[in-house]
Amino acid sequence: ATACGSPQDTASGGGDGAAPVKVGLVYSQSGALASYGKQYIEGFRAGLDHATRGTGKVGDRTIEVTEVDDAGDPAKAVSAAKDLIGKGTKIIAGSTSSGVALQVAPIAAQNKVLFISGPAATDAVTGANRYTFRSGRQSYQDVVTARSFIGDPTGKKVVVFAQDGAFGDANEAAVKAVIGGAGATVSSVRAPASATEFTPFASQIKAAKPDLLFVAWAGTTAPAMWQTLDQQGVLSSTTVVTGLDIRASWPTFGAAGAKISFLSHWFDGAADTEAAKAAKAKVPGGTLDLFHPDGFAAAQMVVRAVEQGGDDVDKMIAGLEGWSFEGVKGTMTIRAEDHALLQPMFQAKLAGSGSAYTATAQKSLTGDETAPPVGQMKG
Amino acid sequence: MTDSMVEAPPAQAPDELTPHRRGWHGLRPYLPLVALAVAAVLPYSTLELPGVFEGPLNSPGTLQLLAVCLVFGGLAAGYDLLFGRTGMLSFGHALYFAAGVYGTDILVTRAGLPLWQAALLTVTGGTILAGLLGAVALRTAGIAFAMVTLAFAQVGAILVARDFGGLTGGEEGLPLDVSGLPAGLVGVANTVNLYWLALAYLTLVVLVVHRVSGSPTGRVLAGLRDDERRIGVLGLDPYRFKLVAFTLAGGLAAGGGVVYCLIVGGASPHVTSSELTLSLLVMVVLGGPGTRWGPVLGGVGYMYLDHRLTAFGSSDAVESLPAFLSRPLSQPLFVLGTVFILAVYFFPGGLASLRTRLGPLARHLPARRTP
Amino acid sequence: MTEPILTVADLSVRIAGLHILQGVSFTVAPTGVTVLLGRNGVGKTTTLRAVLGLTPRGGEARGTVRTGGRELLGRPTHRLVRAGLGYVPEDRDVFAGLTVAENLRLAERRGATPAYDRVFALFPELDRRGRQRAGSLSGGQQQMLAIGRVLLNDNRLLLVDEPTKGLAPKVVTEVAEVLERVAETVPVLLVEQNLAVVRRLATDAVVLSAGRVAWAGGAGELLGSAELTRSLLGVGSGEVPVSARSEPGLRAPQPRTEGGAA
Amino acid sequence: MLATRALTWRIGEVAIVDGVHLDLAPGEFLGVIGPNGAGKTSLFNLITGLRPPTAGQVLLDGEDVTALPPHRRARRGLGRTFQSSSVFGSLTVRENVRLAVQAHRGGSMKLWRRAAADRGVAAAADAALDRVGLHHRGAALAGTLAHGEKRKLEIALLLAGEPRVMLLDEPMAGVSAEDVPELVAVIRSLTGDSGRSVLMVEHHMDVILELADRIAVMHHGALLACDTPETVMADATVQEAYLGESL
Amino acid sequence: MNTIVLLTLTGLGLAALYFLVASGLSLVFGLADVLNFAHGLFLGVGAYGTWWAAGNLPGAGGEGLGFVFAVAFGVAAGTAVAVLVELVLIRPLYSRTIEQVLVTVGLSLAGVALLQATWGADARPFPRPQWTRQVTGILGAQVPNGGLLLIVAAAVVLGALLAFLRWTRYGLIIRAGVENREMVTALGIDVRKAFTLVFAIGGAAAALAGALGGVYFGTVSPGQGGSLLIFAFIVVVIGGMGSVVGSAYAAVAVGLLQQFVNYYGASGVGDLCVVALLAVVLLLRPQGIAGKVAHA
Ligand SMILES: Nc1ncnc2c1ncn2[C@@H]1O[C@H](COP(=O)(O)OP(=O)(O)OP(=O)(O)O)[C@@H](O)[C@H]1O
Ligand SMILES: Nc1ncnc2c1ncn2[C@@H]1O[C@H](COP(=O)(O)OP(=O)(O)OP(=O)(O)O)[C@@H](O)[C@H]1O
Ligand SMILES: [Mg+2]
Ligand SMILES: [Mg+2]
Repeated sequence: ATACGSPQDTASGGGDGAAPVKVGLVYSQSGALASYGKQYIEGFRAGLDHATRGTGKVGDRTIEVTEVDDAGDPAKAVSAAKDLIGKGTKIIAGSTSSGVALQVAPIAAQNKVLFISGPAATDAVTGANRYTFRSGRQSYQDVVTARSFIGDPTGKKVVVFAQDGAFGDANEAAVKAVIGGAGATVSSVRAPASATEFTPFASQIKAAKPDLLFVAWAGTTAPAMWQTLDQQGVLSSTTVVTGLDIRASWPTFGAAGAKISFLSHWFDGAADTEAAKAAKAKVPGGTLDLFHPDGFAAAQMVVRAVEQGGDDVDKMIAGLEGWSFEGVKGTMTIRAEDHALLQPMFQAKLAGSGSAYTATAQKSLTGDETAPPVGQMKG
Repeated sequence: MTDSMVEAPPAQAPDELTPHRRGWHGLRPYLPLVALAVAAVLPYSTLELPGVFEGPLNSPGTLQLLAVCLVFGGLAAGYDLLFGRTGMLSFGHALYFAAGVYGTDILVTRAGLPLWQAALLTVTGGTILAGLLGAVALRTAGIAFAMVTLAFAQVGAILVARDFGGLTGGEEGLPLDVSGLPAGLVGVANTVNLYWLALAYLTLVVLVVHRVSGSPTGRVLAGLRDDERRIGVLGLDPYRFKLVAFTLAGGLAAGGGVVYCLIVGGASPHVTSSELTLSLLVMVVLGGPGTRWGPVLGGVGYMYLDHRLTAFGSSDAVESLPAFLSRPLSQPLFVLGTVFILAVYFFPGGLASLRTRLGPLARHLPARRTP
Repeated sequence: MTEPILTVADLSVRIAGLHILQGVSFTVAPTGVTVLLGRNGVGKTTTLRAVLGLTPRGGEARGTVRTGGRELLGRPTHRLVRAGLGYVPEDRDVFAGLTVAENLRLAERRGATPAYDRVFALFPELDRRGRQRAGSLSGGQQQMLAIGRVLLNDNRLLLVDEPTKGLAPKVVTEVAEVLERVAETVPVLLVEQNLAVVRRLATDAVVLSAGRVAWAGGAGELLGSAELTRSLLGVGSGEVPVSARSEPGLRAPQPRTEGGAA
Repeated sequence: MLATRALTWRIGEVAIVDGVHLDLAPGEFLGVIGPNGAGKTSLFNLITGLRPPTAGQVLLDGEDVTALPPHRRARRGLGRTFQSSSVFGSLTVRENVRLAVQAHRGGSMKLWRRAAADRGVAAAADAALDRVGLHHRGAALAGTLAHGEKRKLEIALLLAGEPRVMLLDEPMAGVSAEDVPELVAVIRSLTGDSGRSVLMVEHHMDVILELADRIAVMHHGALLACDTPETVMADATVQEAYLGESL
Repeated sequence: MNTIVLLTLTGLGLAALYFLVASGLSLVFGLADVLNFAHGLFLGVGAYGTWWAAGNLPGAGGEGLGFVFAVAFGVAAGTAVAVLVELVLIRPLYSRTIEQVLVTVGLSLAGVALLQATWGADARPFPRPQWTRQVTGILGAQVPNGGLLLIVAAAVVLGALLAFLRWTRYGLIIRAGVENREMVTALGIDVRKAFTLVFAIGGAAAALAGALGGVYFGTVSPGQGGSLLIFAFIVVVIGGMGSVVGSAYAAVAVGLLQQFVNYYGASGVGDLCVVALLAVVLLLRPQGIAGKVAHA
């Protein structure tokens, strides 16, 4: 190797028409969200296979995927993104956690590369900038799905039970906008994410006598929380809605599971699309889970971007904006204005005991029904 | 007393306080300058170090990694002013670093201040914060002091997580709004400037810590580490000196936060975690507390491992091992934890003690064979 | 001549690269008090601690230390002590956080009846202060505790490092008496700076200088010879520089009055 | 110069120091004797401010300093040694003394000056080390000194601070016989010039007798007597309670 | 009224959990002077041990005697790991406090990562008797049985630890050994054995806490131990290091404070109150509520 160069050097994307297209995937291989990351990457591989019809090529250009572990730490993700961009990568995807997605998005914009956020559910990714897209759902879509459980919200009393912080804030705000905006009175009970004892909150909820309880809780304390809500009689006194998490978590609902109405981003069997069949065939174990569709859609979007844009990011963006495609969940549409990904959502019920639980779809909502309000592109 | 016995023992004493020896050691004072010069021109090298870095030395990814490492080298050196030099075990040092990170981010992103104002305000604010909290915490000592500082840091973490007024972004963090930043600090192509910034920060901290511990005040701090009561009886106010050290270290940490915020391009609650404080301690101990270069080495080495182990874990070499080996080895934290443990046994006294430990060994080995 | 209870041969100790003991050899007679003398820093304490296996981390002790044909060097300290080696450390080393009673209780050995009456008869103070934390004892009281602790058990050999340091003259006398009585049954290896005490107790003497043995022999011989005491101990034989008590009448240094005392 | 007025320290019901009235004239050498546990060290702790008294006052040059923290008293010229040596173990012997000199010369915060550059401090420190005969150990870490050497270092630290009132707590304990005369000479030289006063606790009677102008006797926390050495030594109670029979 | 009863009893349940975690920590911290950040690992081993035994060990299970057997296995596993850690890692480092911190921090990182590598990052449902999921009506409040179980267990552990400290010499030996190990050996005592024993007891207490924590949470996950640890540390420090009784008081104070503030105050203020309590206690009494008076 030569020993001297300029400090501003960054490799340029291959100008050569047959050079491989570099795609960087920055997601959690280790850390707390490792299992989300695992589903994502399995979905991505299946999706790439599906979208390139098994060739791994777009035209005669191979898609060269580099995977980097961010361990859930935005700082590591930013380092990885810079490294990838420095090596001429024009497409970055991944971001298992919202924190990572929010910090990588500006990097993409600053360097004019395409960023397709993954399972990160934060609404803030939508419309973050014109280089940023998302392949998964956002919190708002969850909440719209939740609304579908109470019919006409006018005059109803809705309580949001959420953890402190941005995730809880977003959910509370969305419920206020979506269900409160439709005529319900919305109040909230908030708890620190670190809470281990939920009786005080259960008592507060019970005292509020809601018609609908919307629970937004993520993390390992969720089972204790559900058990407390059940024990204090909250689950049997009102309609309780929450998002259905990955399969591994189903048994932890225990007896409470049957008393909850789930809104679902995805579970195996939620819809029987062509893409779902293809994904099922490729995914190790043959069972799809919550975040397989996100990876699958990301691959579909990558292929679309390369087909439409080659090495030109602006063309990639133009190719993606307004594009509708058949994903695992069904018809998905990238809204041109703010890059929201309109997609079907599901209502589900959980049944079973021991370690064998099954989810069944009660109803599915189309992408238009769950569309978030159109936002301004921020950057 | 024979003269053979009055040789100085391998000193754990601050090396600044003992005069340098002659011989080629006469060159030693200049070595840091040489190192600094090398580090400064490093981004001009296209050297590839396969396995060590992902790309050539001048690639943005490598420079970014190095910049993060340098900031933590400086942070550890600043923390050592407290821990290694003064003997104060603070478990809340991450708070001032986090104050630097979030302060800059919020002032730039939310308040729209120009960077230099935000940086100035943040460092001043961080220093004042350290001064105030130090004034309270220093009413205790020992483990109680460690726990009070930890408690303060915990409050910081809770406040950040609570996301009051949407100021901090809670667990999602707050990306830095770069629109008002100087163009030279934005974009992957300018990573080298961030690298130089980090290098400047590290140099500044090392210089400050070095000067301070070689100063009359530094001598008092070293005395405090051994016997506080005695310092009082000698006519010096222990509280005042400890507070000065605490405030200074807090200010340095806040400065590190400013730089880190620019390098990473945002703030995330990782920087408020108690793990970060613990890892500062780990860095200093790994490097060698109370030595000039130990904490820097420790900080740089720790961060390097922390970032690179994720790549190691997913490398082919690891994946090809049998499952009972590859599974744990693909967990970066497993490798990192194991490295600490091994380091304690193989480098007692820290990396910086390697020289002093190997020196006598080399001298004794031939001597022992002769009789 | 009877077999010595302890034979130290060619003992050398290195700590942190310093050669502190450089081949020390001497024996301790099976009866009486063998006293180890020498200036500050010559290695008296280091010798005692090496015998007990307490050379600090990073230090190494070589040579032989034998009792009844058994090598002691390298055996764990607690075994040696259980086998009857009692130690009164130089810095007293009482457990500051424990009460006096707890300190004593700790010194009890399994399978032996502790001789509390012997200890309390000597130091009634320890009985009275049973519930006080040892750290808050006065310096002299701590010294009493440190001595009392070994006397709780029957030992085969006592290693005693400056037991009278910091004790009031009256107590010095008492401790000397106790050691004298103890030495009737148990041999003692004593480090002591108080020559009056040495004079009273010592049967044999070993003088260290800079990590080596400068002189060894009968205590009477050493203390009786002006030349020896002057050259080895730096004091004239007739002179007792530091005694438990000086009769004011004998060598009353005239108190200076010119200093402005009232 | 130094005076205590009804100085008392109680722990619970027990008076450790019990209403002590003490006057130390400029240039005076006052020996303090008393059985172990009489409260001598505690008295020192009260005078230097390491412990707050439960009652009474400490006067320095006629001013009440009872409420001042130790370092403020030290700055007014009060210095002491400790019974169990407390030196800065991880600093070299020379640094120990330099620190003491520096503390004496003004402890204002100097963060940026090079400490080693201050020749005045170095010279004063070396002089103090010379005086106690520790010069050759200057480079050793204080923590590794033999016991007797630490005692000497204690005194060097005190000398370095050039206090006007010196409190010595058993300076001779553990010092080898050979070195005693030397150290006695050092201590004597402390008062000889410039009207400094010394308060010294010591169990070596001949040392006390040689040095002290007056001797104070403590017993059970109270001051039994404070008089010329002859009178004190002749006192039957002192004979009985403190000195015991001659060896 | 029944809200108060409910909050009190569930608060006590939380306190019991804190105490179970803190007791071992306090013992090891207070006696052996080891700031044991690996305590969370022992907790995890206890929890996973129980979980594994219930699923794989013949005779063990989630109900009745089988459950007792599974917990016993978990506790044994935790104890074994603690002893191993002491023998191999901690023993060479006594009197080097900071290095010990480093090793235990390293151990907590590596250990948790190892658990995760072996059993995955996701929470697993924890085997537990049916009755622990139910509630008992007490004065009109629906009190979860899991919490009551914790209270009983905590009381038993408290009693056992006190008996150990009072009626055996080990407490004494270890307290002395922390001050000056050398001198304890010079009294003829093998101090190393005593330290190993303390670790074993600390590990057993932690493992029990892990197993019962599993019952309480209904799941087991690798990071569970670590998240409880911070409150356990606070409890230990408020209670006064090394005082088991102090830890018990402190646990009750922290548990009830958190519970009531979380109900009557704003969310998250409970945690802030606990931290504030810690700071206030330490500033007023740096040795903790039951701690001994600071050294002279
Ligand atoms: N841990 C150590 N590290 C370095 N040097 C040491 C250590 N321990 C002792 N020494 C040195 O060894 C020498 C002998 O010390 P030792 O304590 O044995 O002397 P001593 O004869 O007992 O003196 P004293 O009469 O003052 O008690 C001293 O010079 C001392 O500085
Ligand atoms: N914190 C405390 N609690 C209880 N008693 C204490 C405390 N501190 C000191 N004492 C007692 O106070 C008395 C005086 O102790 P002090 O150290 O002042 O004695 P001293 O005269 O210096 O004795 P020595 O000559 O032995 O050094 C002793 O009996 C001691 O046990
Ligand atoms: Mg000695
Ligand atoms: Mg005293």
